Amino acid sequence: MSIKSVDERRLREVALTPDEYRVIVEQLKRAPNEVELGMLGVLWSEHCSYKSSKALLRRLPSTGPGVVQGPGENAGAVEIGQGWSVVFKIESHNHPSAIEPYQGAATGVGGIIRDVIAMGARPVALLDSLRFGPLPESRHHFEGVVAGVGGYGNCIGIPTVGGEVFFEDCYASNPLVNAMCVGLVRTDHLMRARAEGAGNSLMLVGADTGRDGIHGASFASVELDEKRSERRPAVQVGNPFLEKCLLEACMDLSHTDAVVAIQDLGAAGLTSAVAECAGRVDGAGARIDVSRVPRREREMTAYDVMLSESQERMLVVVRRGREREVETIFQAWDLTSAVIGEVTDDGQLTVFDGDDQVARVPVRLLTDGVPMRRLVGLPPEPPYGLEVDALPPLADVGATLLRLLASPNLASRRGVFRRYDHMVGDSTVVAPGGDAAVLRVKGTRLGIAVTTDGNGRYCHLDPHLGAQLAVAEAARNIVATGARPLAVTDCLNFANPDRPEVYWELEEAISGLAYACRMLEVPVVSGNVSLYNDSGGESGIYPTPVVGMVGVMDDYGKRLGAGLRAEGDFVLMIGSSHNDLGGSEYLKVEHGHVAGRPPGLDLTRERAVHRLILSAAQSGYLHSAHDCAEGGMLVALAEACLLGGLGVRCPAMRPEPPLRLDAAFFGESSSRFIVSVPSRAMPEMQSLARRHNVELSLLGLAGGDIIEFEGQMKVSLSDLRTAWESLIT
Amino acid sequence: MIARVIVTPKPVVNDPQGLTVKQGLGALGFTEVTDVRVGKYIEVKLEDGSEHEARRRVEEMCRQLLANHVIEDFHFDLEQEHKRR
Amino acid sequence: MIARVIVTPKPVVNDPQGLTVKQGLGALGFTEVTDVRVGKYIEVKLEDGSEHEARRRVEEMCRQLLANHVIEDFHFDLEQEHKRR
Amino acid sequence: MKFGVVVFPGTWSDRDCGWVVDQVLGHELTYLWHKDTDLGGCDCVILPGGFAYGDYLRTGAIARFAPIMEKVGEFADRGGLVWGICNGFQVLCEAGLLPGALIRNASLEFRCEWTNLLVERTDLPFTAKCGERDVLRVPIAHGEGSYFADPATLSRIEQRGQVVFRYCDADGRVVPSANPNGSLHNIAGVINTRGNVLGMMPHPERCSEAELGGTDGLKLFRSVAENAFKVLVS
Ligand SMILES: Nc1ncnc2c1ncn2[C@@H]1O[C@H](COP(=O)(O)OP(=O)(O)O)[C@@H](O)[C@H]1O
Ligand SMILES: [Mg+2]
Repeated sequence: MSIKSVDERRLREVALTPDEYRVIVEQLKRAPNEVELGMLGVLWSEHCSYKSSKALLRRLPSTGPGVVQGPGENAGAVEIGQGWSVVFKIESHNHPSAIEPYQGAATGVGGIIRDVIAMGARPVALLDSLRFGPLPESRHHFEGVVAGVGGYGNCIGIPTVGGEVFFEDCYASNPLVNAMCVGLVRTDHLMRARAEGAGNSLMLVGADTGRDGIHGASFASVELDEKRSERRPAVQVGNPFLEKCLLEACMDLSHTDAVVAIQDLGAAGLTSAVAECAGRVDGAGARIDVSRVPRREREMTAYDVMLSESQERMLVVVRRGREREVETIFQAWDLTSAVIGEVTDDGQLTVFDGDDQVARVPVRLLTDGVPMRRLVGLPPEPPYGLEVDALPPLADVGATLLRLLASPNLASRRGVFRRYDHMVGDSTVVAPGGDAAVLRVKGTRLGIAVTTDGNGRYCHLDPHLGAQLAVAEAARNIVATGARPLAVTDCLNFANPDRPEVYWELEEAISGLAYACRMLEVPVVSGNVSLYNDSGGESGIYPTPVVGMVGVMDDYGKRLGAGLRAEGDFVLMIGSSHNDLGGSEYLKVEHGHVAGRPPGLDLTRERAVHRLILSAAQSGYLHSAHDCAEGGMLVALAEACLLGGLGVRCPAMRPEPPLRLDAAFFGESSSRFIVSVPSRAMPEMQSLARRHNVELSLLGLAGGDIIEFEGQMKVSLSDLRTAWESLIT
Repeated sequence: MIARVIVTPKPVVNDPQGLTVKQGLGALGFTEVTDVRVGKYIEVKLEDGSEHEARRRVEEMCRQLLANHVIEDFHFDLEQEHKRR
Repeated sequence: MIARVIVTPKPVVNDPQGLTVKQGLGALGFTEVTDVRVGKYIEVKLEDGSEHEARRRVEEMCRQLLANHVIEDFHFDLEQEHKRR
Repeated sequence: MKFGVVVFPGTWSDRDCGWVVDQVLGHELTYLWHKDTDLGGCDCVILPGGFAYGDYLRTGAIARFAPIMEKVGEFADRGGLVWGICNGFQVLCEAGLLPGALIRNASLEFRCEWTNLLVERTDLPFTAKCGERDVLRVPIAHGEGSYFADPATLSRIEQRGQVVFRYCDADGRVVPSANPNGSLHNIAGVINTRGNVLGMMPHPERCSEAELGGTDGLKLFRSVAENAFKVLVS
């Protein structure tokens, strides 16, 4: 059988290369038929197979003391104590959101929720990490995505408690929409999507199947081209109401022992759900009959049904003979369920359409057969350097602060998160607006802190360091609430890896993530890769690894907020500042450059600072804590004031050379926090800092309604607030 | 001049709202209902002018703002003066 | 049989959506637009039967479910077979 | 005192309300499934927040026809306490148990944030524990919470004192800037003429514990728990 027997156009349609086709023919010892070709095409797509990135992902640490489920399942799981585990994962929905912002974002949220449900966990929180081109041009995308995230999350009743929004030129044609879901489960109820037990039934539950998003997965793996419109039917309309019913029914289900496993249907629909479930069990196979799949549309072919990406569906592996029980549970929620096949032990995925066999492919060929792509990485020309000494000195501190606070990347996100129900569930004990959000675990004193972070600009300037900084920043956000960083989920958003400089960025970023996660002892338990974010013939997005992190605290009564709390408190800076202006928001906003090296990072020092903050929080010395991130110390200080509704009065800032004044105020040095301490706790705080060998300096005293650095700046909170809330329309 | 624009989900696109309304009608005893699709109705009043020109403009409005051509179809009527059917 | 139901906000009810659409159209240069109201369009397919009976039933559906008389008006057309305008 | 919390498909504040009744107040709790046809002997029925039936078509439009609603209507007619919160308020208006309707927020956006409520009636079983013209801090979370009634209805409910809560500023001033959704007369909650059916858009169950940012909502739950008899004997 030669390659000539298949039309090259057809191969392109299913996104397979001639080489891959050759492997298929070799393995099957025959040419695949149409249905088989379609099935292999989607599962061998980058999106499903990770053929360009899998080798690199192995570098990430994925084990640790608390890890009960690492990568490989629908979501990762980590024990948090008292019999509870937290389950979480992040996923991209970049390409669909580029085409239809509302529905793309909405179905992204719907998809990640199902991953958590499949683990038997109840979803308790959502986060959204977003990147757009600059405003105002990107307003349509920005508004649509935010409305879509809210539209789904608000309706289904899971609080959206965190995320990020960045605006940068490189995302103009390639907006990024990453959604993260966090769930809770009793550790002994954790489920795994394994098709165990030949003879057990496969049931499809939830929405009817339509011709939605056929080839969506392969579509996510190619560059968006000019002919977008031809692929437009790939956009799907989500039904959060149906998913809410599905969620509750699955929760009811996970309390029975009639069920062996639950698997969500995501990209590549039924094909991937069945193959993945079977693929997780040695020797397992499945036999399904597409004529038993409930349809939304008439005249659907076996091909359509196998590749449909209709939302809000789940595959349930049911113990033989217990199908009725499952049906009853779904009926109670007015949901359809249908037995569509059974688990076998022949290692084959066999598909029937009524009496006709329409496909038979070894499960292993589907899930692990794709040849890994060996790409080459070549470092690009290093981004032009930054002559810090050539920068003009800081002219007007107050005016600069106002401009920074009003800049789209630093302005308050209240206009975003007030459109999200972030309170439903009665568990949000630290609301969005500060650093990480904190949710209590009802019935215990445990609190979990959640955040997403990633700075594409840093990664563009130095992907290895930038990725480390993302992990460190996420950890800092967790620590700022008084929680211990626990584990990570990551979403790797990159341009076309076939370009050597992009592949190099990917390699570097993954190494950086791996290194930082090892050093901070936060294993990566789940994640997602989104490549080919470079439509429109531009150079593509900055390398943008996004880190989702979860932390835990034993007593949420000791949680900290970012805002100042009491008049007269000492406002301190923890950590030390350097001339870290490279890649800073200050450099971009005030000088129009994206240049230089990102802030240096010493992860041993970073850890020492975390230990200090956590032990001070534990001892009750702190009234608030906020990390210094984009915008540097003065922006962090202003945020702490605005969030707390309290000003601060400081002596003039006199940095010791070679530290520059602009860097002291607006540099983005790592490993720093702004904390407030009641005066009585100051001596203890100071000795604690000495013990941890961490620099502590007094910035000023909390109180009043202005921020003042004597003789250098004096701005009222209300002026600052007006600037900060500029994004709210 | 008044344009009555009707925007409907494309036939192949999932219409959760229509589905739910259909079930709702069924539950109320309207079992003769075989399908429901829910769309938008937009009444646009325009300064008077030529019908030909108005048609062109409204078509343009639909394309640019009123309908989301990724998932929706539209059509419209024009009427010279406002009278309710 | 197909019923095309149009539900519109009563004139006394604020229609912020209509206002926003109007502003949006204005911003896009459609300055000839003097007013916009946004309502719903609901297409209900029915098993075939007498038109008289269908009219009665659809009227009933509107009263009971499809429109809320506190805030909305409705009217509808019936058509024997499905043909798109 | 036994509370019944109604669960429609798409309801999500059921567990939050249940949590307050059960864990915070320590009163008896039962969940009422939308397909149920009795109220399980409860003394107060809560219709909680959510998107019943996705809020498709109109908020509360389909939910009002659920089998349980017939019983809720009968219960209300007998003087039983019915408390609609957020989506529950929308359902009660659709069902005609309360006057008016809730339409899209003027901003056209969903809003989740804290609001201040001026309490205008303290003679009700729902508000007996509030002081005269108390200002309560209670969060909202809705996209369609703008209260509307035609002019005649509006003046009637104002005359009869059926407005229980109004959005106000922190000092209790009922001003437009304190109105989060464009409600007529800043209305956040209304009662029926008999005084036993309350609808409100804000979420008292989200502010019944200090760790959630406030406890003003608990005043309302306490009021019901301790004053239900007032209505039942009337
Ligand atoms: N897209 C979003 N959705 C929800 N919350 C968001 C979003 N973007 C930002 N936030 C919230 O706003 C606050 C500030 O965000 P950000 O400046 O990115 O914080 P940080 O720099 O501490 O990571 C955080 O609480 C964050 O979770
Ligand atoms: Mg932070």
